[in-house]
Amino acid sequence: MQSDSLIFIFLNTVLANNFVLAMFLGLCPFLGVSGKLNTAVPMGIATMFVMLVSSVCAFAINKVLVALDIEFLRLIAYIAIIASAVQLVEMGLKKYSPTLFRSLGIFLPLITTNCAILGLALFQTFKEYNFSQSLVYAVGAGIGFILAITLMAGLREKLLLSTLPSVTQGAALSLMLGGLLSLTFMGFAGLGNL
Amino acid sequence: MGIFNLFGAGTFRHGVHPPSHKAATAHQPIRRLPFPDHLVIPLNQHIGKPAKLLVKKGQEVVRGEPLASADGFVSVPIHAPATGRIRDIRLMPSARGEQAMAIILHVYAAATQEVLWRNPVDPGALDPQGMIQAIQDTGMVGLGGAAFPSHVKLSIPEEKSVDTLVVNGCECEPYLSCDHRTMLEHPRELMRGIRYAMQATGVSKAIVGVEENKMDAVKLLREHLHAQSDISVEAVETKYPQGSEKMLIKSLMGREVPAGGIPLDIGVVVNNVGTLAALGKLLPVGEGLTERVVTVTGPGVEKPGNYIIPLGTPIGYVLKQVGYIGGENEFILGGPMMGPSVSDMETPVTKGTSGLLVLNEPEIEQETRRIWPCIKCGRCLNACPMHLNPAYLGLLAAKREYEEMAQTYHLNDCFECGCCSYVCPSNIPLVQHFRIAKAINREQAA
Amino acid sequence: MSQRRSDPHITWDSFSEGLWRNNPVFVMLLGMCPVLAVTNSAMNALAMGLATTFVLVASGYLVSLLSRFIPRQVRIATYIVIIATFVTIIDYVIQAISLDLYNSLGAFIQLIVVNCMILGRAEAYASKNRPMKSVVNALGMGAGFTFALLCLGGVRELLGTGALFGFDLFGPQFQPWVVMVLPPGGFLVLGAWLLLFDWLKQRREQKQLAISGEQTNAV
Amino acid sequence: MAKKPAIELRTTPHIHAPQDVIMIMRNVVYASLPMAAWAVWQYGLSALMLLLVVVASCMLSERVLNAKQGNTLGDWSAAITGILLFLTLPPGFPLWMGVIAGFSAIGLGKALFGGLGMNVFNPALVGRAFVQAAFPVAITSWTPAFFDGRFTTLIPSTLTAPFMIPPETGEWNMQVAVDAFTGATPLGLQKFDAVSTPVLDLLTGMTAGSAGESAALIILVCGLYLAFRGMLDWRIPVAVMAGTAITAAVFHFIDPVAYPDAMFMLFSGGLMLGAWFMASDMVGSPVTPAGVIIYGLLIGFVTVIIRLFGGLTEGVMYAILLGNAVTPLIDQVTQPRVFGHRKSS
Amino acid sequence: MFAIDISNIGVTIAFMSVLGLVLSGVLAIANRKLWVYEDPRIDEVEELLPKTNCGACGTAGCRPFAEALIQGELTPANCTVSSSEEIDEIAEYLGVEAGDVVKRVARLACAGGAHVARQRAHYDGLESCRAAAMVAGGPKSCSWGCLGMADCEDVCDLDAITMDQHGLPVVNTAKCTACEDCVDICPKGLFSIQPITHRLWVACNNLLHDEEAESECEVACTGCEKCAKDAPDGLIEIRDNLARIDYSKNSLASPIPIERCPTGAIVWLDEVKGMRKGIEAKHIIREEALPL
Amino acid sequence: MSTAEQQLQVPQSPSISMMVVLSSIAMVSGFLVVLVSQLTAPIIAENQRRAIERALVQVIPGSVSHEEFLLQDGKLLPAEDSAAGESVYAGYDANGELVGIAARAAAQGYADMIHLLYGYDPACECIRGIKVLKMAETPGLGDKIIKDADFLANFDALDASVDMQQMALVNPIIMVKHGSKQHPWEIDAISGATISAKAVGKALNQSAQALLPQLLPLMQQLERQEQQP
Ligand SMILES: Cc1cc2nc3c(=O)[nH]c(=O)nc-3n(C[C@H](O)[C@H](O)[C@H](O)COP(=O)(O)O)c2cc1C
Ligand SMILES: Cc1cc2nc3c(=O)[nH]c(=O)nc-3n(C[C@H](O)[C@H](O)[C@H](O)COP(=O)(O)O)c2cc1C
Ligand SMILES: Cc1cc2nc3c(=O)[nH]c(=O)nc-3n(C[C@H](O)[C@H](O)[C@H](O)COP(=O)(O)O)c2cc1C
Ligand SMILES: Cc1cc2nc3c(=O)[nH]c(=O)nc-3n(C[C@H](O)[C@H](O)[C@H](O)CO)c2cc1C
Ligand code: SF4
Ligand code: SF4
Ligand code: SF4
Ligand code: SF4
Ligand code: FES
Repeated sequence: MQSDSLIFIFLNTVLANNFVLAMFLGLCPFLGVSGKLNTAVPMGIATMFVMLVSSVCAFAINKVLVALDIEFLRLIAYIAIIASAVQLVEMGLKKYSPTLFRSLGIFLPLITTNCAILGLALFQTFKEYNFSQSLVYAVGAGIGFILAITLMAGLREKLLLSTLPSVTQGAALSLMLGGLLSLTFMGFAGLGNL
Repeated sequence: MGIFNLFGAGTFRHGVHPPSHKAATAHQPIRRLPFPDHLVIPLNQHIGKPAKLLVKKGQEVVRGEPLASADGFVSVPIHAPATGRIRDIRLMPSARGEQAMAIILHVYAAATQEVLWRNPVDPGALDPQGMIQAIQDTGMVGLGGAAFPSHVKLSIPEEKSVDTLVVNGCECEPYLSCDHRTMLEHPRELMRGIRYAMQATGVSKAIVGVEENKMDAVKLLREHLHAQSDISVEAVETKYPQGSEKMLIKSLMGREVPAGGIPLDIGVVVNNVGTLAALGKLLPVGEGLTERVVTVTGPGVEKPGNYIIPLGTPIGYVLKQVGYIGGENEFILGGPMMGPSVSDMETPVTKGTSGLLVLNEPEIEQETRRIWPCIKCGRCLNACPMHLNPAYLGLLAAKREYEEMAQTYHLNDCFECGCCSYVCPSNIPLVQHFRIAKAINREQAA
Repeated sequence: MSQRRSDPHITWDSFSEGLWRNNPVFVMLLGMCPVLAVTNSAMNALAMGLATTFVLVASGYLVSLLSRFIPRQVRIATYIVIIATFVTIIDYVIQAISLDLYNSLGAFIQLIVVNCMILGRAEAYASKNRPMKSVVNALGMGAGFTFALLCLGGVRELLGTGALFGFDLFGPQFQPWVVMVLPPGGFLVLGAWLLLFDWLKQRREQKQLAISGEQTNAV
Repeated sequence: MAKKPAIELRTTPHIHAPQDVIMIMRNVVYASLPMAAWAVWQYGLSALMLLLVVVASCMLSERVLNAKQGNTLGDWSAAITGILLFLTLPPGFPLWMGVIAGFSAIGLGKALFGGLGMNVFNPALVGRAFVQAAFPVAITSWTPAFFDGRFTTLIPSTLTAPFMIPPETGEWNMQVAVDAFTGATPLGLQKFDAVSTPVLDLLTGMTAGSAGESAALIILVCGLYLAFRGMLDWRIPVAVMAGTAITAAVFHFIDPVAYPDAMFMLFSGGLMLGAWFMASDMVGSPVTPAGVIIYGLLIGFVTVIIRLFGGLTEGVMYAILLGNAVTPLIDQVTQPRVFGHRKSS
Repeated sequence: MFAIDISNIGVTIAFMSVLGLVLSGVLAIANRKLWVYEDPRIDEVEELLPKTNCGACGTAGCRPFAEALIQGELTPANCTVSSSEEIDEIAEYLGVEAGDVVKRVARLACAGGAHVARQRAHYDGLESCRAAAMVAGGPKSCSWGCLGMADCEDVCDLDAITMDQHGLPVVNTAKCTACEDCVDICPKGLFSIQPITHRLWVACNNLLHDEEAESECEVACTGCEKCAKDAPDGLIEIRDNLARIDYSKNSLASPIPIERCPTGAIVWLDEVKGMRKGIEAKHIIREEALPL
Repeated sequence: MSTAEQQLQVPQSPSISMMVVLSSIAMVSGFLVVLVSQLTAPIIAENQRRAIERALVQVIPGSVSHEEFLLQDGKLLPAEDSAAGESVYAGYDANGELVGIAARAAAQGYADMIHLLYGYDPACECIRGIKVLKMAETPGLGDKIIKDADFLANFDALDASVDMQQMALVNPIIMVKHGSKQHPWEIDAISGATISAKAVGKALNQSAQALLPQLLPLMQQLERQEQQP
């Protein structure tokens, strides 16, 4: 499989190089909002949505920056524009679709200041993806994030019913679970190489 | 007819196959136990409002005389099981645990079996309304164990229509054989009772469901039917809890009682064979329910068998009569799957008592096993006849998440059959958890 | 915003808060991504810690200085621009210092922008306190962050390669535990540190309970 | 203790099915012993030592880490973890790494979550996944079976000094191997060299591989014993095998040259062991009747995908761990339809 | 070498100012066009939060957390990032309710520990009073008494209840907040919430009388009426063989009625010395459980 | 609440001050960034040059100086023009003689792309050395492609001769199992890191197949260019 083919990019970002479990991006929501499935899943979906938005924004802005020969402003431009775009989407949602806002919108501010979004924008630029590759990359990263946070939430919900030792509650347990999930996802390493 | 009937005996999905242990009693004729010197007659032997007291301390009563009258529609009268004098009316331990009001009747040594008080009716001449009243006057309740007033069950509200009477002769509980013996020894009364019930409800069809391990009863009952009878006798698979009304209806007719509903909702009325046989016997002569057939059995009993026992007889007296082997014992009222165990020898036999089971040391030792954490083996899910998820219910119960149990996991559909606990390799007392959960939910709602 | 009532004086606590009591990594669990991503060697951890500290201090100072002039609606945007500026600066500086270091830190230098800790501190502390106090606090936070990164990086490098800061400690025959420098290692080592701290805390609490326990039974 | 009062009060039901946790676990130990014995017969003294060390490490870790719950060794589950973990390791695995594997299996996989029944991942596989990630070279160093003098000499890597790199076994392999031992597992041969191994060899263990994975026939017999005694849920291994076979068959149909057939997939690598003894660990598998089927099929599917398209030759372990991770979700979406309800809500 | 490229600087500055203008412009317009009413307190509370949006509180960020605080679903302490002073500040803003006038605590109406109350049977099953109570009322002879399996200790989130060596719960009045959890859980209904000033107390709930009661438990209330006779008018009444105190007349209460109680079922709860029994009360020194 | 009321409640945000503040801060930070970037640019470029230099010395044995060219549509251009194209480096010995050329190659490895630089010796028509520029392979396993001496020995003289039609290599560079190398165009894989090793081979083969046939006719240009300064 060609390493720049869309299907490879997709599988690779979902499984082998999962943003959360292999690349360490977006850990704050992964650890923080994975306590319950009914918050984790909307959170994942909202993240994927923001990823798409920021992927498109970043792609456009990068063209401008390169044209003006001011690539060193990339970071500032990306983050400022992504943050504003998300804030705009949030306000729009709040106004025009309160129900959607209640289920997804509340996660938006949390997502803006999260590495996965900016990381996605930066990596797609470093890897010099074209527009469709960038989109697939964003979708893959988003689905990978949903996968990771949903699995985590499922496990944590199940563990709510266990009698955990007193020291393994809270953050330590989440991290250990994250470690074991990450160990599991190592099985996908190199998927699509041969 | 459910599709299951295409393949041999009807059945339902899931359930368990505990060893039956019925051989010790199933082949012995029913015998009668003498009166004890005193009877303990609780006022609430049935589901519903306790009966209203009619007698006073010190009063003399004769066998069959009403001691208490029905207090409203969902209530039944209580008749004196023997001739004697009211010694006291006081709190006594009940099978359920709390102390309950009971009449202590001192039985005269000369008391005989003859029933001295009756109120005969002509069943043929009664309209359904009159029939219901007559049934209530007998004090009849479900003898299958729930002790629900039979007349309530048999009175069909205007807006409902019923097409089938299911007669429950399954007796799926291990050890018990009173229904089996009743079918074998009183088929005529049973048939008569079925007729009365059909008359009261107006149904056109009756099915007697009997487990396959009682084919002799099936054969005998079929002999009492004409070729084109509207009553049929069907064998169903031997499996616990086949006798539960929901399962039996599913097995015989393929219908499912809706959650939270009763058989009436799908046009069925279910009665136990013992109930109808007793009805067939009592109704024409106008007698009250004063005694019942009880299977007294278990490894702790010397002379296991089925006995006719006057209601109110303390179990201590019963055991003395049948002779029991001492040591460490467990006394169970009813079968081993659903019957409560009791600790007070004064606990009386009541209308709902179908058995008295005495387990002794070896069985107790064997059953007293360490409780392990749930290993998620899923056996309970594959046993639960209601298709619940006892594993998660149990885990939630341990965390006191009672509300979630009811809301997400349908706790209230559990009828406490005990299949889940029976199969659980971790010996988790699931049913006990569920009872607590239900009780607390009820209290919270109240 | 009338509730701004923090003590204007700089105290030891304004510095030490971040070191231990409110350690951004071990206690507040902030900025987890760089914490786990770059700590596969002690050197990376140190560099990352210092870079973050720089951004923390510089942006803290500026935010504290400017916060009075910034309207509420554009506050976050402004803070982000300020932070991003310093991050870009440190990014170029590291490239100028050592390309190897730059390459091993990857994009995570740039991702300092989104480290929740920096924005959080800007909002929660710098915007409410005097510039110098913010700087002291930011230094403390930065030191705590760096310390935590070193705790992780040290263990991971030591077990994962048998070396510390690149110095071979166990000889050439040492079998490295590759998992430690892989992603799961990051999660597991931080988890293990937290377990250790929780365990120590519980032991301490139990001891205290044992001391005060005698009086509790009086009705 | 005071003498027990003569009257006993217990709750319903007063009788129980005969199988309890200890009995089930004990039988799993019995069933896994033939496999362990076969591994020892194949690989000799080294395998025996590894078996003992891994089991001891698991039991010791269990005793120490679960001390709060009292002595939990009596439930045998730690012993099972040890034996199964041993069966997944290469026979010449250094003993010190075996100790680490056992410790991480119980520590990370079980005690962390509160002991028996509480864990979410299969402990033995957590142990193996940990050492696989920690010592990827040692865990893929295979040695030939049935080499001469296996009961008197040790595989050179077995006695590696603690924390040190094990010696290369390549040369030693050449010396002892009766016929040209390639040092590659059937899956490795298939994947990297497109050489396929006859199914008969797979069935009888005449191939390289982990200590216990290489004799599919013995595994099958032991697994069937447990299934017939009702000690394991037969639907899980059947579903795993079905998932594997179907997926493999589809790919084989698409391109018979590039992708091996279903038989090879079923009997190579750790699939049999995984399906019968590891996927079937009820603690990490769904409880619902529909759930176990989905779980099994998923494991089979992922195994084949990793084997065919992944960077690794073998995927059973990761597939089962993934299955464990997905279990809570499967459980949630496959709640049975409760009797008398129209549809599950 | 360090040549400065002026045009590049120009482009940069132009770009940045355009960026700044556009962003702030868009935000300003959006702020007008897309504005939706919200509880102003949310802003105020959010202002007090660290705004790290880290999600550690379990909500999706600081603003949802603020909303949850205002709705009372969560407490300020759920934010692990805020310092304790910050948490206090938020709590103060939200207005925590004023403390009770008279402290109320949970009291137990039974003193029948294993050393004085008889067991009728051996119970084997779930270690829980609720569970045991459902099996023929439990193994204890007295159908009203404490089963001692610590459901109350278990549900008390504040650790205010501990079981003593005879299997009776002891309430730590300092910790008890009168949350009624123990009242709700006890299957025998033995707990009630009482003002701490209620010091005269019947520590029994048994409705049997005389020897019947005493045969079940050495500290049972036998309904002998001595306390009722010694007490001021109407303070104590015997109903269904059990002494009942009328706390509406609490001002009349004194330790006098306990003095002649033969079993010590009625007690005086001293602030310092704890539970005190009368001089006539049988002195029980047994430590181990009563035999069957 | 009616729309009119809602309108009333819209806060009068200080739009002008918002814009002024944000853009002036943006301007200032833009200025800072551009300054730093311009100040560090030469240092960074120097760092990069030195890194490449070091790599080139390794992959073109015997070279002391280097020149960068861009290969575009079959033409060689000097590197200064920032036009797009493939970078090719020419290495010269002390006498200014061309001793080898170097180019980049990349392929997907176990974890991520492996980027490497390889040196081609026109004299022996073989690859003389490789240097991994960037990779994320597993330490201790995948990084054998850097450390394993046996593996690196493959590249002492790896045959890469171009066929007559100057269309492709005579023998594609292929990977064989460890210990079974027989021909000079084969690479002996690393056992335990087959995937990483294979990626190296794949990268070399792809790049050499594409580049060398184009480059060989232009060999003269490389030499001539050197003699000018
Ligand atoms: C509160 C209550 C109300 C009931 N109402 C009716 C009723 O109106 N008609 C009826 O036929 N059965 C009624 N039943 C009886 C049930 O359908 C059922 O037969 C009884 O609970 C005993 O069931 P079991 O013996 O299967 O446990 C009622 C039961 C209860 C507990
Ligand atoms: C688990 C379970 C098992 C039961 N088994 C029997 C049984 O074996 N025989 C029987 O007559 N009733 C059995 N019942 C009671 C029936 O559901 C039903 O209430 C009864 O047949 C109604 O008849 P009755 O009102 O005349 O007693 C069982 C109930 C439950 C919940
Ligand atoms: C944690 C881990 C890391 C791995 N890293 C690499 C790697 O960096 N490069 C590689 O080629 N294979 C890597 N592998 C793959 C295995 O070693 C694989 O079996 C091997 O590449 C192919 O087997 P063989 O070379 O022994 O035939 C890794 C495996 C694991 C479990
Ligand atoms: C059928 C069966 C399979 C088992 N498989 C495993 C296994 O693969 N790994 C393991 O650690 N324990 C296994 N166990 C033992 C036990 O269930 C396991 O240690 C639990 O996960 C501990 O909570 C198995 C037990 C049974 C009954
Ligand atoms: S007791 Fe309840 S949950 Fe258990 S098997 Fe019976 S119906 Fe199902
Ligand atoms: S049978 Fe017992 S151990 Fe098995 S799943 Fe059900 S509750 Fe858990
Ligand atoms: S007071 Fe009630 S809940 Fe507490 S131990 Fe006694 S019986 Fe149990
Ligand atoms: S008699 Fe009174 S004090 Fe004794 S156990 Fe019963 S309720 Fe408690
Ligand atoms: S640091 Fe990465 S999401 Fe917070």
